[in-house]
Amino acid sequence: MTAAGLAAAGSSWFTNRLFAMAQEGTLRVPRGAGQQRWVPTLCRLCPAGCGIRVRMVDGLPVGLEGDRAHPVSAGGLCPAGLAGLQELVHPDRLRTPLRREGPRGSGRWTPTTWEHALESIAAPLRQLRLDGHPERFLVLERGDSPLTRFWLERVMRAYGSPNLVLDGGHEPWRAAWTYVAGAAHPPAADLVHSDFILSFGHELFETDGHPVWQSKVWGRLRAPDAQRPAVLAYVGPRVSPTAARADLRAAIPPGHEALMALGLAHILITENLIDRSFLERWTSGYHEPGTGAGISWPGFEGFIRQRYAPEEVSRRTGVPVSEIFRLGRAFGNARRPIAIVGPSPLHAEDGLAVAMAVVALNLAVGSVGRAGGYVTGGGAPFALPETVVADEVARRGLASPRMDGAGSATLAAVAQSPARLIANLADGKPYPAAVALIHGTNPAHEWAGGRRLGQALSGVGTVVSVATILDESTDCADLVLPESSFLESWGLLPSPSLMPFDYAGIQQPAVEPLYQSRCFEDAWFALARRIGGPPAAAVPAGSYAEWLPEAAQGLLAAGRGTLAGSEFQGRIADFMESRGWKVAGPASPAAFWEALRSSGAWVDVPRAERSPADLLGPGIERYRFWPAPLLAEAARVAGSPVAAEAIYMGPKAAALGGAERDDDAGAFPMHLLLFDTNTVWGGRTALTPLMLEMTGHREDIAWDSWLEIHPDTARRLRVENGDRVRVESAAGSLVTRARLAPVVPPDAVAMLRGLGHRRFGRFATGIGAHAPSLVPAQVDVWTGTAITTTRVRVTPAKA
Amino acid sequence: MGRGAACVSLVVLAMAVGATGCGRSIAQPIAFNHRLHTYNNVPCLVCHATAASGQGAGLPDVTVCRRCHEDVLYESPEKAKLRLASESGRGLRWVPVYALRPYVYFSHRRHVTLGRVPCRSCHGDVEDQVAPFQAAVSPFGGRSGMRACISCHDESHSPYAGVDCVNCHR
Amino acid sequence: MPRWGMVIDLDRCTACGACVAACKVENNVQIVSPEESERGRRMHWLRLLAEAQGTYPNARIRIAPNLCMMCDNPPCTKVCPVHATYLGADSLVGQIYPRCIGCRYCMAACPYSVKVFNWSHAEPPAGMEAIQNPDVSMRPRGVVEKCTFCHHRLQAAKENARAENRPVREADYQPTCIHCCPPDAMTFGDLDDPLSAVSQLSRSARATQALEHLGTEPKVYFLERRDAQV
Amino acid sequence: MHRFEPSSTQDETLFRPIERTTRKFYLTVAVLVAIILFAVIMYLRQMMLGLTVTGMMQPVTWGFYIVNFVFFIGISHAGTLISAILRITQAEWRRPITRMAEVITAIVLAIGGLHPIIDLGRPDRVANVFLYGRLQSPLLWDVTSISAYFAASTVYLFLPLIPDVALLRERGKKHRWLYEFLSWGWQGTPQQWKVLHRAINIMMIVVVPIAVSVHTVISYIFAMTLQSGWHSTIFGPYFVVGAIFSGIAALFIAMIAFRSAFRLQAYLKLVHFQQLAKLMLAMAVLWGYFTFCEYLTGFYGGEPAEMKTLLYKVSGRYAPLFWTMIVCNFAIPVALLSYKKFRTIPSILISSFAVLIGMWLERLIIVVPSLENPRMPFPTHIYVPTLTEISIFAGGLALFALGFIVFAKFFPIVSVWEIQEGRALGKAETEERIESYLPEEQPSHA
Repeated sequence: MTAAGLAAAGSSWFTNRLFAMAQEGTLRVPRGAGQQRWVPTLCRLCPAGCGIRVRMVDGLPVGLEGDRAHPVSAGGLCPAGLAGLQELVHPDRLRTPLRREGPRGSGRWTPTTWEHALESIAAPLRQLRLDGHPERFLVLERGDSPLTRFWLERVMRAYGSPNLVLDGGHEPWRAAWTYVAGAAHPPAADLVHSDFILSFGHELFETDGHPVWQSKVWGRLRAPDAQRPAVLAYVGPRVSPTAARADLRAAIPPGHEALMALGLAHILITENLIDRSFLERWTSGYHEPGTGAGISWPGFEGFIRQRYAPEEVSRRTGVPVSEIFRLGRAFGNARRPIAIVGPSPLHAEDGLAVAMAVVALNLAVGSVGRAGGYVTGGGAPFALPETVVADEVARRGLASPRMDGAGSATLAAVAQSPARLIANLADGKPYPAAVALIHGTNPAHEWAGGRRLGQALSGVGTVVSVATILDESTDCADLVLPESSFLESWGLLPSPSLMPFDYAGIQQPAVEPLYQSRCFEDAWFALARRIGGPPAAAVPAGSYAEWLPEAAQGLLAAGRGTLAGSEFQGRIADFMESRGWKVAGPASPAAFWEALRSSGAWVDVPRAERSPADLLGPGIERYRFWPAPLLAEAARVAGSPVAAEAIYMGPKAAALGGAERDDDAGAFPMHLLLFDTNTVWGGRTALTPLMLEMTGHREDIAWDSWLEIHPDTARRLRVENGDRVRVESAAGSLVTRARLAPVVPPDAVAMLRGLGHRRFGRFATGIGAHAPSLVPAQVDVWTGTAITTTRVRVTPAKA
Repeated sequence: MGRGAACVSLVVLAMAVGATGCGRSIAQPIAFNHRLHTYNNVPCLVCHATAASGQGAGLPDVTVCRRCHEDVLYESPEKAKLRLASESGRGLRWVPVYALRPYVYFSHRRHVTLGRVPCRSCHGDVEDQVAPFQAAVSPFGGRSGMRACISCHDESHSPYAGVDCVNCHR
Repeated sequence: MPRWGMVIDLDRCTACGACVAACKVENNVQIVSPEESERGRRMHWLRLLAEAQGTYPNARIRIAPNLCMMCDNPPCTKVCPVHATYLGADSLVGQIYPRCIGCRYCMAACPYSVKVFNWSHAEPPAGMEAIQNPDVSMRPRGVVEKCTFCHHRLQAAKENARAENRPVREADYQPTCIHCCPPDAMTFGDLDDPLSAVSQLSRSARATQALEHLGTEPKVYFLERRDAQV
Repeated sequence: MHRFEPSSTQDETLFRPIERTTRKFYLTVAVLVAIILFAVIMYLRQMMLGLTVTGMMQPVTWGFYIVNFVFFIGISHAGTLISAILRITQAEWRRPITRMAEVITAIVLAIGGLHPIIDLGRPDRVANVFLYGRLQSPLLWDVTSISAYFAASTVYLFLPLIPDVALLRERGKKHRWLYEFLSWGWQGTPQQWKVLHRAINIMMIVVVPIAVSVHTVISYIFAMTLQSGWHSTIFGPYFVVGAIFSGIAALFIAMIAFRSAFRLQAYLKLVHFQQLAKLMLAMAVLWGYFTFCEYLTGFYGGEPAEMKTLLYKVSGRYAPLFWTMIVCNFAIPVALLSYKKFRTIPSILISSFAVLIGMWLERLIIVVPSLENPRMPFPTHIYVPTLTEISIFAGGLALFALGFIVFAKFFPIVSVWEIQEGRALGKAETEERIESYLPEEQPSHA
């Protein structure tokens, strides 16, 4: 009988295991009555801030979709946004503040309390002010949210440090417009009214600008019932998803964007497709030569006619003359053409020259200050407290130069230059930092040469990182403060300045914070209060959430715009306003706030006529083809008067008189192009299983990075699709998967940026290869921007 | 021979038990008496509040009980438990007894409100029950789930009560 | 009874992959381990299929979403031995997971390769059980699954429509891929309603069906790209 | 017909292996059992972990299991069909062969029938096939015809066994109770002989259409889909021919094996082999013809998807396997068996092995490449079987061998009474028959 017992036990165990199949696939989450509600809020994974609705069932967030009522994203959402919930519940999110154990970078932490953590930051900061060195407080911030930036600037001003360094800007573009038009901000591209979009490496549909809005616009421009569907042309070396979608394409070698832009300008001029009246009335330096700052320049037209004949451009880019003509004519003949430029050319060598050339191209067709051209960027009229007056200590601190060298003697027009930060920190120039706070960005992973962040910060007394999850940069910190997920936080997001109209979206928590995390603003307020003195006085008494309604009153006070509703309501409102009526909105502040919360956004579409004057800075009447300040800068940087042409050709090319660049094709024969996908976003969103699985969903590559190689090149290298290849550059080397595809020129390879995390949660760590470590830390002399291009050698990796 | 048979039967029995994890008994927080409530004309929807509007019928929170039981005269051990539950703030942790397969889409609203199906026809004589359930039960008094659904759907002449699989399988 | 169908405008589609992500999230589609996905066990109810023609610099890449075509004459339902996949009353092809025996005949028979099989144990990633969609069951190991046009949404729509006793309207019911599409490249609705957007688009000159020569009568149409008028 | 008494004292060689057990026997059995146990363990593992332990993936959702299913069922045609044909045509040389042929069928059919279940993702739900089966599905046709074939062929194996069992009972050396039971009270009365012969005659007619149907519907599993390389009209006969082809090869190997193991040279003479070899040669040519038709039509039509798969087979990744198949299935048998003087036992053995390999490859080349070339631009992966699949295949083969050996341990592998009947009556009968073919002798006019 015992035998029988054993048999029984064994078999029942087996049957249990076997029938476990039938038990599988059941959720072990208790489900209630299935009561559901929707919370309208914003996705904050990228600066765009699309409107989303979180679906709450029985108090659990179980779904997330685009918010149809949002004035910009209108229901659209990118893959990363759709994975938002997975970020919320990521198992490795920080639960409490952490204090470092052992040496920096050891990755050993002990939990601590907020009070203790904040105090251990505030103490040295108080001391700094007592010592009269407030400028030694450095804050490195991505600065996605203008209101967050406002509070950072305000407190920093009160505290007395100029060192609020913002990451993730496109300095050359901003600088170019500052020089040409004297404007503080770059204008917005009014794509929706354009009928010909010429993109210089601008990944409209991936990660550049506001991809979802751009896709929405594209959808409208190519509506099935559109009489003349707008045309998209793409200039760039790689057949990116945007390029694959483009109707016209000019495949140029890397770094020849400026050349191609000016080559197209040549077609416009010779074919007389320029906007003559605009050039006459609104620009200077087109026909007539001139001098300024001791430098003389030719007329723009003469300059182009002389140097950028199609044959010449064709010879250097390899694009057939006929193609150049086709593209130039199509661009010039369009009713409202616009040329836009993306980050990748701007962050290459001579990024400023590219920006200048593209601006000039737009000026040539007069697509400035008019519908379908460049127009004033959007924002939102929030009610903000008046600026604080800096006390004596603060004033002295603010007077000192910035650590990244921006706005200093050189680079007068440059506002931010994070690329210089690491180098400057390392050799304590212009002065050492004492306290550093990093938030919203992961330089140790994302920047070229970022892996040297650790030793650069070694001299800094206290390093604080505010993050949702431990990453490479938190490894360099002494303290880590847990930031709430965007689905747990409050916020107000104005229209990013790249949008051609004003709107504001409201971000409200879908769930209470799951852990002891706080939204960054609250952490910042708490820190300011702990420091005491002027910083404490600069922040509101309550929490960030309590302050937001005040800010929102500005929208009501502005007396314009409407609350986002259904598209139908929107139309009614537009119609009535166009007839001088005002749709009665909520009158009382409280009511307005409630209405804003339920509708999710406020929007104001301008109806006033655009004018080129809109974009001109104070005291400037004309767009300058040859901005004297820039020429002066160029001269100062070069240390000797340079040829004016340099601002369109780049200093090096200008010095060579427009000849080929002498690329050292010896040791490293291949150009390396880095690209992003809307699933990885440079590494920021590559922490959820869904995004990692979708890394290369079009290429059938998951959980891995890849290197795109032209099939012919691959054949020469004896590399099969999917093989591991070793990529070596002057800066470093890595091994990744080869993808054979006819999407890159034979002498270039393209690699996905963003993977290869050394620490980023259990899913992402160790997945893929780290592309930025191939790129040496180089800085553009004119704009202080990081240069992310380099040359590499590719060889099959023997596994 | 006989022993062999015994062994076999034992094994089979063990397999059966192992396969169907039946026989686990359930302890409810309170010895709830359905009949008492229904006889005092407390309609089902008072406690199972979402039966008319939601997917699940919902189980009453202690606050629901207190609505009436604050001023009920007589004392009882169960009422003491109730008070304890509300005071400790733990509330009542009812154990659901009607376990639907996770791949079944069942909406009470559909049946109760739209289909006007009386609770009885699925839940049987729950309202006459004096003691809480001791074990998990399936609706229709234990008849195998789908066949019971189908038979009812077949009988009903409502155009909505189709037998298209995906109406209930999800 | 409406005949639900879809039109995908490849002229608008930017291949951003939002539909792919939305589908996986909405339908609790299993995210398999890196090793499994290396072995080709990745599970998508909707995925983008890319076809590259020509060579650099003139390579043309046609990227189109691939999902269950909801054929009116489905090759998969014919071969199912146990009535686990069938053409339902809503003229949608249903898949009944508790019935499926996992013979994968329907997968072999589907010319669009849209059916996916649960090769291994289905578990949400660590800590992500709570955010699974309660309206869609988790499929157990060993069964075939596929796009359902978010049928659970149709169920909800029907319920609400009946509560207001009116027929289901197009606006009530939309699969999630349609909803989240940034360029509005996907249109959904009743193909039998001559006035509906889908039926009109499906009759447009650019409209094609995948493998239409097979006579499977898909209810998903594609509008091919327009050439630039320059 | 006049009386005939099979005697239990003649033909000792046929009874010896049953009554005397050698060491070799136990050794072989042990090895085979080990292989089978390993396969069983691997299958239990698969049950617990799911089909992830196989090499199958999207879109190659069928692999070794289905290939072997088709292969084994194919072999099963050896038997019953062949012996039935030989009986019907009253080929006298059939007598020592039929038994083996029928055994093969019964065993391999059982093994083949298991494979679809092994292939299931949810073996625990196999009952659904019977509870909710859809007769519209080719899989159900298979279930039906295979079970019918299994029933028929077991009966057809058992009927001619009865008199031999009776002989064993008379010898009464071993397992008396077993033979008592199985001989069903056979006394060899004329009445019983009459019934037996009638039963056999009925069965041999019945079995043929069933056998043909089995492989036809198996081919329909593929032919009924729209997949390139599968959607073909001649698949039915093509599969049947292939099945008989591989069946004969298997039969040859069995014959040769037992001939040497049981020293049956006296019973299985070269002539038997040569007769059967002619049949195999015919099948080789027929198979070649069908293959030619199949691929030529596909190639000539040039439908893109069809073409993709076809080129993938003949010149792509599967080219080596494809051409090996052609050599094994056509070149080798035709070359070796065409000339009488080449039709020796070694060459027959070689070509039989070649054919078995070739036919297995054919099944593989039919199933996998079509799935690796879906019609949509679907990212394809290469199917590589895992240890689980391979070991289960090995287990299947081992089970086949084991079944055969065990059978031979209990029953004469050559039908004793039929041999003796041949001796006693065959000659006379045949003379009679031949007489009946010829014209009456005319009295000559002197």
